[in-house]
Amino acid sequence: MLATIQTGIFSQQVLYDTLLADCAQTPGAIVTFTGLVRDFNADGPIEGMSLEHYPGMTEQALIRLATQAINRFSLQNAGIVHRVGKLANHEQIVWVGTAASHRKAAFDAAGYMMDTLKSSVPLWKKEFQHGGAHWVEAKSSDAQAALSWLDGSES
Amino acid sequence: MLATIQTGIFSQQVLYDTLLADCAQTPGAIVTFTGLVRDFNADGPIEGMSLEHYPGMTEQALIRLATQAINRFSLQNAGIVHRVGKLANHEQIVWVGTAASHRKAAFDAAGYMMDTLKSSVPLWKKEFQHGGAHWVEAKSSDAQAALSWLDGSES
Amino acid sequence: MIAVKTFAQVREIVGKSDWHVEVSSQLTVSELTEKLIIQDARWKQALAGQVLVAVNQTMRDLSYRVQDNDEVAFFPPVTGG
Amino acid sequence: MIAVKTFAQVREIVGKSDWHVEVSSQLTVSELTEKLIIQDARWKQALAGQVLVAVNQTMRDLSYRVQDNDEVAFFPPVTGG
Repeated sequence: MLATIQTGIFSQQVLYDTLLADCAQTPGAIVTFTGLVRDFNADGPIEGMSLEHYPGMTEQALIRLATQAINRFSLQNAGIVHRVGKLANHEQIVWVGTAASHRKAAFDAAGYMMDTLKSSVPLWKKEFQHGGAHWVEAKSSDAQAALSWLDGSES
Repeated sequence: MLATIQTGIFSQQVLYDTLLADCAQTPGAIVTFTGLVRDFNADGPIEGMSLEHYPGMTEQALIRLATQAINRFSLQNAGIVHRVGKLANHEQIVWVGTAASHRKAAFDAAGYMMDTLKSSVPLWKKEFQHGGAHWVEAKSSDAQAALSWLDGSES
Repeated sequence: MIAVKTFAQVREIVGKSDWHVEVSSQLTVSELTEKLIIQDARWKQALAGQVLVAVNQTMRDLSYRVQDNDEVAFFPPVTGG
Repeated sequence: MIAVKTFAQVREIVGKSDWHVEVSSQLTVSELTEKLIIQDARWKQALAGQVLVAVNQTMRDLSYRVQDNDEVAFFPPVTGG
Protein backbone atom coordinates (compact mmCIF):
# COMPACT_ATOMS: atom_id res chain seq x y z
CA MET A 1 0.00 0.00 0.00
CA LEU A 2 1.28 3.39 -1.05
CA ALA A 3 -0.08 6.69 0.32
CA THR A 4 2.03 9.81 0.00
CA ILE A 5 1.85 13.58 0.14
CA GLN A 6 4.77 15.17 -1.68
CA THR A 7 5.84 18.44 -3.26
CA GLY A 8 7.96 16.93 -6.04
CA ILE A 9 6.86 15.42 -9.34
CA PHE A 10 6.24 11.67 -9.62
CA SER A 11 7.09 9.13 -12.31
CA GLN A 12 4.34 7.04 -13.89
CA GLN A 13 6.76 4.14 -14.32
CA VAL A 14 8.06 4.20 -10.75
CA LEU A 15 4.54 4.33 -9.28
CA TYR A 16 3.30 1.52 -11.56
CA ASP A 17 6.31 -0.64 -10.67
CA THR A 18 5.89 0.06 -6.95
CA LEU A 19 2.18 -0.82 -7.04
CA LEU A 20 2.93 -4.09 -8.82
CA ALA A 21 5.92 -5.03 -6.67
CA ASP A 22 3.79 -4.98 -3.51
CA CYS A 23 1.21 -7.47 -4.83
CA ALA A 24 1.40 -10.91 -3.21
CA GLN A 25 -0.01 -12.55 -6.37
CA THR A 26 0.18 -11.27 -9.94
CA PRO A 27 -2.94 -9.18 -10.51
CA GLY A 28 -4.82 -9.53 -13.80
CA ALA A 29 -5.81 -5.86 -13.94
CA ILE A 30 -4.09 -2.59 -13.09
CA VAL A 31 -5.88 0.75 -13.38
CA THR A 32 -4.24 4.14 -12.89
CA PHE A 33 -5.74 7.59 -12.73
CA THR A 34 -3.68 10.75 -13.12
CA GLY A 35 -5.03 14.26 -12.58
CA LEU A 36 -3.32 17.20 -14.28
CA VAL A 37 -3.48 20.98 -13.83
CA ARG A 38 -5.52 22.37 -16.71
CA ASP A 39 -4.58 25.80 -18.02
CA PHE A 40 -8.09 27.28 -17.81
CA ASN A 41 -11.26 27.27 -15.76
CA ALA A 42 -14.78 28.63 -16.33
CA ASP A 43 -13.45 32.20 -16.02
CA GLY A 44 -10.61 31.87 -18.53
CA PRO A 45 -6.92 30.99 -18.47
CA ILE A 46 -5.20 30.25 -15.16
CA GLU A 47 -1.52 30.50 -14.28
CA GLY A 48 -1.06 27.41 -12.13
CA MET A 49 -2.33 26.62 -8.66
CA SER A 50 -1.17 25.82 -5.17
CA LEU A 51 -2.38 23.05 -2.90
CA GLU A 52 -2.53 23.21 0.88
CA HIS A 53 -2.92 20.24 3.23
CA TYR A 54 -3.25 19.50 6.95
CA PRO A 55 0.06 17.84 7.85
CA GLY A 56 -0.63 14.63 9.71
CA MET A 57 -4.37 14.45 9.11
CA THR A 58 -4.06 14.44 5.30
CA GLU A 59 -1.49 11.64 5.27
CA GLN A 60 -3.65 9.57 7.64
CA ALA A 61 -6.68 10.14 5.41
CA LEU A 62 -4.77 8.86 2.37
CA ILE A 63 -3.62 5.76 4.25
CA ARG A 64 -7.20 5.04 5.37
CA LEU A 65 -8.51 5.62 1.87
CA ALA A 66 -6.07 3.16 0.28
CA THR A 67 -6.62 0.59 3.04
CA GLN A 68 -10.38 0.80 2.82
CA ALA A 69 -10.30 0.52 -0.99
CA ILE A 70 -8.17 -2.64 -0.70
CA ASN A 71 -10.65 -4.18 1.76
CA ARG A 72 -13.84 -3.05 0.05
CA PHE A 73 -12.87 -4.16 -3.48
CA SER A 74 -10.62 -7.12 -2.51
CA LEU A 75 -7.67 -5.48 -4.23
CA GLN A 76 -4.20 -6.92 -4.27
CA ASN A 77 -2.85 -3.40 -3.81
CA ALA A 78 -3.78 0.27 -4.02
CA GLY A 79 -1.76 3.46 -4.07
CA ILE A 80 -2.36 7.18 -3.91
CA VAL A 81 0.08 10.06 -4.30
CA HIS A 82 -1.03 13.68 -3.99
CA ARG A 83 1.16 16.71 -4.53
CA VAL A 84 0.97 19.90 -2.50
CA GLY A 85 2.57 23.32 -2.88
CA LYS A 86 2.86 25.32 -6.08
CA LEU A 87 1.96 23.49 -9.30
CA ALA A 88 2.36 24.95 -12.80
CA ASN A 89 -0.16 24.43 -15.59
CA HIS A 90 -0.02 20.89 -17.08
CA GLU A 91 1.76 19.41 -14.06
CA GLN A 92 0.59 16.21 -12.40
CA ILE A 93 -1.51 16.71 -9.26
CA VAL A 94 -2.60 13.26 -8.16
CA TRP A 95 -2.08 9.58 -9.03
CA VAL A 96 -4.25 6.68 -7.97
CA GLY A 97 -3.44 3.05 -8.81
CA THR A 98 -5.32 -0.18 -8.16
CA ALA A 99 -4.34 -3.81 -8.74
CA ALA A 100 -6.99 -6.54 -8.73
CA SER A 101 -7.67 -10.00 -10.10
CA HIS A 102 -10.35 -8.69 -12.45
CA ARG A 103 -10.85 -5.42 -14.28
CA LYS A 104 -14.20 -4.44 -12.78
CA ALA A 105 -12.79 -4.29 -9.23
CA ALA A 106 -9.75 -2.34 -10.43
CA PHE A 107 -11.88 0.23 -12.29
CA ASP A 108 -14.50 0.55 -9.55
CA ALA A 109 -11.89 0.96 -6.82
CA ALA A 110 -9.95 3.64 -8.72
CA GLY A 111 -13.14 5.63 -9.36
CA TYR A 112 -14.17 5.23 -5.74
CA MET A 113 -10.79 6.42 -4.49
CA MET A 114 -10.94 9.56 -6.62
CA ASP A 115 -14.56 10.32 -5.60
CA THR A 116 -13.72 9.87 -1.93
CA LEU A 117 -10.48 11.83 -2.21
CA LYS A 118 -12.29 14.80 -3.73
CA SER A 119 -14.94 14.89 -1.02
CA SER A 120 -13.05 13.63 2.02
CA VAL A 121 -9.34 14.33 2.16
CA PRO A 122 -8.14 17.64 3.69
CA LEU A 123 -6.69 19.38 0.63
CA TRP A 124 -7.42 22.86 -0.67
CA LYS A 125 -6.73 24.27 -4.13
CA LYS A 126 -6.00 27.89 -4.91
CA GLU A 127 -5.89 29.01 -8.53
CA PHE A 128 -3.79 31.89 -9.85
CA GLN A 129 -5.73 33.90 -12.39
CA HIS A 130 -5.91 37.45 -13.80
CA GLY A 131 -2.90 38.42 -11.65
CA GLY A 132 -4.65 37.39 -8.44
CA ALA A 133 -5.52 34.18 -6.64
CA HIS A 134 -8.73 32.56 -5.41
CA TRP A 135 -9.63 29.42 -3.51
CA VAL A 136 -11.47 26.82 -5.59
CA GLU A 137 -15.10 26.38 -4.50
CA ALA A 138 -16.08 22.91 -3.29
CA LYS A 139 -18.41 21.22 -5.77
CA SER A 140 -21.10 20.12 -3.34
CA SER A 141 -21.38 20.76 0.34
CA ASP A 142 -23.41 17.56 0.71
CA ALA A 143 -20.46 15.52 -0.41
CA GLN A 144 -18.49 16.92 2.49
CA ALA A 145 -20.49 14.73 4.81
CA ALA A 146 -18.21 12.01 3.52
CA LEU A 147 -15.34 13.57 5.45
CA SER A 148 -16.48 11.82 8.60
CA TRP A 149 -16.31 8.53 6.74
CA LEU A 150 -12.54 8.57 6.72
CA ASP A 151 -12.40 8.80 10.49
CA GLY A 152 -12.88 5.07 10.74
CA SER A 153 -16.48 4.97 11.94
CA GLU A 154 -17.17 2.94 8.80
CA SER A 155 -14.41 0.58 7.77
CA MET B 1 -4.76 8.15 -31.40
CA LEU B 2 -2.67 5.06 -30.80
CA ALA B 3 -3.75 1.55 -31.88
CA THR B 4 -1.13 -1.16 -32.16
CA ILE B 5 -0.70 -4.91 -32.33
CA GLN B 6 2.82 -5.93 -31.34
CA THR B 7 4.79 -8.94 -30.13
CA GLY B 8 7.26 -7.04 -27.93
CA ILE B 9 6.77 -5.65 -24.45
CA PHE B 10 5.60 -2.09 -23.91
CA SER B 11 6.65 0.63 -21.47
CA GLN B 12 4.07 2.29 -19.21
CA GLN B 13 6.00 5.54 -19.33
CA VAL B 14 6.34 5.63 -23.11
CA LEU B 15 2.65 4.87 -23.66
CA TYR B 16 1.56 7.47 -21.08
CA ASP B 17 3.84 10.09 -22.64
CA THR B 18 2.63 9.25 -26.16
CA LEU B 19 -1.03 9.50 -25.13
CA LEU B 20 -0.44 12.87 -23.52
CA ALA B 21 1.73 14.27 -26.33
CA ASP B 22 -1.09 13.79 -28.86
CA CYS B 23 -3.64 15.83 -26.89
CA ALA B 24 -4.45 19.22 -28.43
CA GLN B 25 -5.29 20.66 -24.98
CA THR B 26 -3.99 19.50 -21.60
CA PRO B 27 -6.48 16.92 -20.32
CA GLY B 28 -7.51 17.01 -16.66
CA ALA B 29 -7.79 13.23 -16.36
CA ILE B 30 -5.81 10.29 -17.67
CA VAL B 31 -6.87 6.70 -17.02
CA THR B 32 -4.85 3.65 -17.99
CA PHE B 33 -5.73 -0.02 -17.84
CA THR B 34 -3.12 -2.78 -18.05
CA GLY B 35 -3.95 -6.48 -18.31
CA LEU B 36 -1.39 -9.04 -17.16
CA VAL B 37 -1.01 -12.81 -17.65
CA ARG B 38 -1.99 -14.45 -14.37
CA ASP B 39 -0.18 -17.65 -13.42
CA PHE B 40 -3.32 -19.72 -12.78
CA ASN B 41 -6.85 -20.30 -13.99
CA ALA B 42 -9.84 -22.22 -12.56
CA ASP B 43 -8.04 -25.52 -13.29
CA GLY B 44 -4.76 -24.66 -11.58
CA PRO B 45 -1.42 -23.18 -12.53
CA ILE B 46 -0.73 -22.22 -16.15
CA GLU B 47 2.59 -21.84 -17.93
CA GLY B 48 1.98 -18.77 -20.05
CA MET B 49 -0.24 -18.26 -23.07
CA SER B 50 -0.15 -17.37 -26.73
CA LEU B 51 -2.34 -14.89 -28.55
CA GLU B 52 -3.43 -15.15 -32.19
CA HIS B 53 -4.89 -12.34 -34.29
CA TYR B 54 -6.26 -11.75 -37.80
CA PRO B 55 -3.61 -9.55 -39.45
CA GLY B 56 -5.28 -6.54 -40.99
CA MET B 57 -8.73 -7.00 -39.48
CA THR B 58 -7.48 -6.85 -35.87
CA GLU B 59 -5.50 -3.65 -36.42
CA GLN B 60 -8.50 -2.03 -38.12
CA ALA B 61 -10.74 -3.07 -35.23
CA LEU B 62 -8.37 -1.42 -32.72
CA ILE B 63 -8.28 1.79 -34.76
CA ARG B 64 -12.09 1.85 -34.94
CA LEU B 65 -12.36 1.12 -31.22
CA ALA B 66 -10.06 4.00 -30.25
CA THR B 67 -11.70 6.39 -32.72
CA GLN B 68 -15.21 5.53 -31.57
CA ALA B 69 -14.22 5.90 -27.90
CA ILE B 70 -12.80 9.37 -28.64
CA ASN B 71 -16.05 10.43 -30.36
CA ARG B 72 -18.46 8.78 -27.93
CA PHE B 73 -16.83 10.13 -24.75
CA SER B 74 -15.46 13.41 -26.18
CA LEU B 75 -11.93 12.33 -25.30
CA GLN B 76 -8.85 14.35 -26.08
CA ASN B 77 -7.07 11.10 -26.95
CA ALA B 78 -7.28 7.32 -26.60
CA GLY B 79 -4.80 4.53 -27.12
CA ILE B 80 -4.79 0.76 -27.21
CA VAL B 81 -1.88 -1.64 -27.50
CA HIS B 82 -2.39 -5.41 -27.61
CA ARG B 83 0.35 -7.98 -27.71
CA VAL B 84 0.21 -11.22 -29.69
CA GLY B 85 2.41 -14.31 -29.81
CA LYS B 86 3.83 -16.17 -26.83
CA LEU B 87 3.47 -14.44 -23.44
CA ALA B 88 4.97 -15.74 -20.21
CA ASN B 89 3.19 -15.60 -16.85
CA HIS B 90 3.08 -12.07 -15.36
CA GLU B 91 3.77 -10.36 -18.69
CA GLN B 92 1.69 -7.44 -19.91
CA ILE B 93 -1.02 -8.36 -22.47
CA VAL B 94 -2.91 -5.17 -23.17
CA TRP B 95 -2.81 -1.45 -22.39
CA VAL B 96 -5.65 1.02 -22.80
CA GLY B 97 -5.28 4.75 -22.09
CA THR B 98 -7.79 7.59 -22.20
CA ALA B 99 -7.33 11.36 -21.80
CA ALA B 100 -10.32 13.60 -21.09
CA SER B 101 -11.23 16.91 -19.52
CA HIS B 102 -12.96 15.22 -16.61
CA ARG B 103 -12.43 11.96 -14.78
CA LYS B 104 -15.83 10.37 -15.41
CA ALA B 105 -15.35 10.40 -19.19
CA ALA B 106 -11.81 9.02 -18.86
CA PHE B 107 -12.95 6.17 -16.57
CA ASP B 108 -16.07 5.34 -18.57
CA ALA B 109 -14.20 5.32 -21.88
CA ALA B 110 -11.42 3.06 -20.58
CA GLY B 111 -13.96 0.56 -19.20
CA TYR B 112 -15.92 0.70 -22.44
CA MET B 113 -12.80 0.08 -24.54
CA MET B 114 -11.88 -2.99 -22.49
CA ASP B 115 -15.44 -4.38 -22.60
CA THR B 116 -15.65 -3.87 -26.35
CA LEU B 117 -12.15 -5.23 -26.93
CA LYS B 118 -12.99 -8.44 -25.07
CA SER B 119 -16.17 -9.04 -27.04
CA SER B 120 -15.36 -7.53 -30.41
CA VAL B 121 -11.73 -7.60 -31.51
CA PRO B 122 -10.41 -10.67 -33.36
CA LEU B 123 -7.95 -12.07 -30.81
CA TRP B 124 -7.74 -15.60 -29.45
CA LYS B 125 -5.96 -16.80 -26.31
CA LYS B 126 -4.45 -20.23 -25.81
CA GLU B 127 -3.26 -21.24 -22.36
CA PHE B 128 -0.45 -23.68 -21.67
CA GLN B 129 -1.31 -25.97 -18.76
CA HIS B 130 -0.52 -29.45 -17.46
CA GLY B 131 1.97 -29.95 -20.30
CA GLY B 132 -0.69 -29.28 -22.95
CA ALA B 133 -2.52 -26.30 -24.42
CA HIS B 134 -6.15 -25.27 -24.75
CA TRP B 135 -8.01 -22.37 -26.29
CA VAL B 136 -9.68 -20.11 -23.76
CA GLU B 137 -13.49 -20.30 -23.89
CA ALA B 138 -15.33 -17.08 -24.73
CA LYS B 139 -17.20 -15.75 -21.70
CA SER B 140 -20.57 -15.18 -23.34
CA SER B 141 -21.65 -15.93 -26.86
CA ASP B 142 -24.22 -13.14 -26.62
CA ALA B 143 -21.47 -10.61 -26.24
CA GLN B 144 -20.10 -11.69 -29.60
CA ALA B 145 -22.97 -9.91 -31.28
CA ALA B 146 -20.93 -6.82 -30.53
CA LEU B 147 -18.42 -7.89 -33.16
CA SER B 148 -20.58 -6.45 -35.87
CA TRP B 149 -20.53 -3.14 -34.04
CA LEU B 150 -16.94 -2.52 -34.98
CA ASP B 151 -17.71 -2.78 -38.66
CA GLY B 152 -18.85 0.80 -38.70
CA SER B 153 -22.61 0.27 -38.94
CA GLU B 154 -22.78 2.26 -35.71
CA SER B 155 -20.26 5.05 -35.43
CA MET C 1 -11.58 -17.55 -56.67
CA ILE C 2 -12.46 -16.96 -53.03
CA ALA C 3 -9.67 -16.86 -50.43
CA VAL C 4 -10.71 -18.58 -47.20
CA LYS C 5 -8.83 -17.94 -43.94
CA THR C 6 -9.15 -19.73 -40.62
CA PHE C 7 -8.06 -18.83 -37.10
CA ALA C 8 -7.63 -20.47 -33.68
CA GLN C 9 -9.67 -23.67 -33.14
CA VAL C 10 -11.08 -23.56 -36.68
CA ARG C 11 -7.56 -23.50 -38.15
CA GLU C 12 -6.40 -26.33 -35.93
CA ILE C 13 -9.35 -28.55 -36.88
CA VAL C 14 -9.07 -28.05 -40.66
CA GLY C 15 -5.28 -28.27 -40.46
CA LYS C 16 -4.22 -25.11 -42.35
CA SER C 17 -4.97 -21.40 -42.38
CA ASP C 18 -5.42 -20.66 -46.11
CA TRP C 19 -7.92 -22.29 -48.47
CA HIS C 20 -9.22 -21.48 -51.92
CA VAL C 21 -12.59 -22.07 -53.51
CA GLU C 22 -13.30 -21.64 -57.23
CA VAL C 23 -16.67 -20.02 -57.88
CA SER C 24 -18.54 -19.46 -61.12
CA SER C 25 -21.15 -17.08 -59.67
CA GLN C 26 -22.23 -15.42 -56.42
CA LEU C 27 -23.02 -17.77 -53.55
CA THR C 28 -23.99 -17.41 -49.91
CA VAL C 29 -21.56 -18.05 -47.07
CA SER C 30 -23.70 -21.08 -46.26
CA GLU C 31 -23.23 -22.45 -49.78
CA LEU C 32 -19.51 -21.72 -49.52
CA THR C 33 -19.25 -23.88 -46.40
CA GLU C 34 -20.85 -26.78 -48.32
CA LYS C 35 -18.08 -26.53 -50.91
CA LEU C 36 -15.46 -26.48 -48.15
CA ILE C 37 -16.89 -29.64 -46.56
CA ILE C 38 -16.69 -31.36 -49.96
CA GLN C 39 -13.01 -30.31 -50.24
CA ASP C 40 -12.19 -31.63 -46.76
CA ALA C 41 -14.53 -33.43 -44.37
CA ARG C 42 -12.80 -31.81 -41.36
CA TRP C 43 -14.68 -28.61 -42.23
CA LYS C 44 -17.86 -30.31 -40.97
CA GLN C 45 -16.36 -30.61 -37.50
CA ALA C 46 -14.79 -27.14 -37.65
CA LEU C 47 -18.15 -25.53 -38.39
CA ALA C 48 -20.10 -27.56 -35.83
CA GLY C 49 -19.38 -25.20 -32.92
CA GLN C 50 -20.02 -21.49 -32.74
CA VAL C 51 -18.12 -20.00 -35.66
CA LEU C 52 -18.10 -16.37 -36.76
CA VAL C 53 -17.72 -15.20 -40.36
CA ALA C 54 -15.99 -12.13 -41.76
CA VAL C 55 -16.11 -11.23 -45.45
CA ASN C 56 -13.39 -8.82 -46.52
CA GLN C 57 -12.73 -8.28 -42.79
CA THR C 58 -16.31 -7.22 -42.01
CA MET C 59 -18.54 -9.44 -39.88
CA ARG C 60 -21.33 -11.13 -41.88
CA ASP C 61 -23.84 -13.93 -41.39
CA LEU C 62 -24.44 -17.16 -43.31
CA SER C 63 -26.88 -15.59 -45.76
CA TYR C 64 -24.39 -12.96 -46.97
CA ARG C 65 -23.55 -13.34 -50.67
CA VAL C 66 -19.86 -13.62 -51.48
CA GLN C 67 -18.31 -13.18 -54.88
CA ASP C 68 -15.12 -13.73 -56.81
CA ASN C 69 -11.98 -12.30 -55.12
CA ASP C 70 -13.62 -11.96 -51.71
CA GLU C 71 -11.69 -12.92 -48.57
CA VAL C 72 -13.83 -15.03 -46.22
CA ALA C 73 -12.62 -15.83 -42.69
CA PHE C 74 -13.98 -18.36 -40.19
CA PHE C 75 -13.05 -18.13 -36.52
CA PRO C 76 -14.39 -18.82 -33.00
CA PRO C 77 -15.75 -16.21 -30.56
CA VAL C 78 -12.96 -13.84 -29.55
CA THR C 79 -11.06 -14.01 -26.24
CA GLY C 80 -8.57 -11.13 -26.20
CA GLY C 81 -8.04 -8.48 -23.56
CA MET D 1 -4.47 24.81 26.66
CA ILE D 2 -6.13 23.99 23.35
CA ALA D 3 -4.15 24.31 20.12
CA VAL D 4 -6.24 25.73 17.30
CA LYS D 5 -5.18 25.34 13.67
CA THR D 6 -6.63 26.95 10.56
CA PHE D 7 -6.34 26.18 6.87
CA ALA D 8 -7.07 27.78 3.49
CA GLN D 9 -9.70 30.58 3.53
CA VAL D 10 -10.11 30.31 7.32
CA ARG D 11 -6.40 30.89 7.87
CA GLU D 12 -6.33 33.83 5.47
CA ILE D 13 -9.26 35.53 7.17
CA VAL D 14 -7.95 35.15 10.73
CA GLY D 15 -4.44 36.02 9.61
CA LYS D 16 -2.41 33.15 11.10
CA SER D 17 -2.46 29.37 11.24
CA ASP D 18 -1.82 28.66 14.94
CA TRP D 19 -3.88 29.89 17.89
CA HIS D 20 -4.10 28.97 21.54
CA VAL D 21 -7.01 29.03 23.96
CA GLU D 22 -6.65 28.58 27.71
CA VAL D 23 -9.42 26.43 29.18
CA SER D 24 -10.28 25.66 32.81
CA SER D 25 -12.73 22.84 31.99
CA GLN D 26 -14.32 20.92 29.09
CA LEU D 27 -16.18 23.05 26.57
CA THR D 28 -17.97 22.44 23.29
CA VAL D 29 -16.50 23.41 19.93
CA SER D 30 -19.26 26.00 19.75
CA GLU D 31 -18.14 27.52 23.08
CA LEU D 32 -14.54 27.41 21.86
CA THR D 33 -15.46 29.51 18.81
CA GLU D 34 -16.98 32.15 21.13
CA LYS D 35 -13.65 32.44 22.93
CA LEU D 36 -11.84 32.74 19.58
CA ILE D 37 -14.15 35.58 18.48
CA ILE D 38 -13.37 37.39 21.74
CA GLN D 39 -9.64 36.99 21.06
CA ASP D 40 -9.96 38.33 17.52
CA ALA D 41 -13.09 39.64 15.81
CA ARG D 42 -11.93 38.27 12.46
CA TRP D 43 -12.99 34.82 13.70
CA LYS D 44 -16.61 35.93 13.34
CA GLN D 45 -16.12 36.38 9.59
CA ALA D 46 -14.00 33.26 9.27
CA LEU D 47 -16.74 31.11 10.82
CA ALA D 48 -19.59 32.71 8.88
CA GLY D 49 -19.25 30.45 5.82
CA GLN D 50 -19.29 26.66 5.73
CA VAL D 51 -16.48 25.58 8.04
CA LEU D 52 -15.55 22.05 9.04
CA VAL D 53 -14.08 21.04 12.40
CA ALA D 54 -11.56 18.35 13.28
CA VAL D 55 -10.59 17.55 16.86
CA ASN D 56 -7.31 15.66 17.14
CA GLN D 57 -7.54 15.15 13.35
CA THR D 58 -10.97 13.49 13.50
CA MET D 59 -14.01 15.23 12.04
CA ARG D 60 -16.44 16.47 14.72
CA ASP D 61 -19.42 18.81 14.95
CA LEU D 62 -20.05 21.94 17.01
CA SER D 63 -21.49 20.05 19.99
CA TYR D 64 -18.38 17.92 20.46
CA ARG D 65 -16.69 18.52 23.84
CA VAL D 66 -13.02 19.44 23.69
CA GLN D 67 -10.59 19.37 26.58
CA ASP D 68 -7.15 20.47 27.64
CA ASN D 69 -4.36 19.55 25.17
CA ASP D 70 -6.74 18.84 22.28
CA GLU D 71 -5.88 20.04 18.78
CA VAL D 72 -8.86 21.69 17.09
CA ALA D 73 -8.75 22.60 13.38
CA PHE D 74 -11.11 24.81 11.35
CA PHE D 75 -11.11 24.64 7.56
CA PRO D 76 -13.39 24.98 4.51
CA PRO D 77 -14.87 22.12 2.44
CA VAL D 78 -12.07 20.23 0.70
CA THR D 79 -11.12 20.64 -2.98
CA GLY D 80 -8.28 18.22 -3.68
CA GLY D 81 -7.98 15.64 -6.43
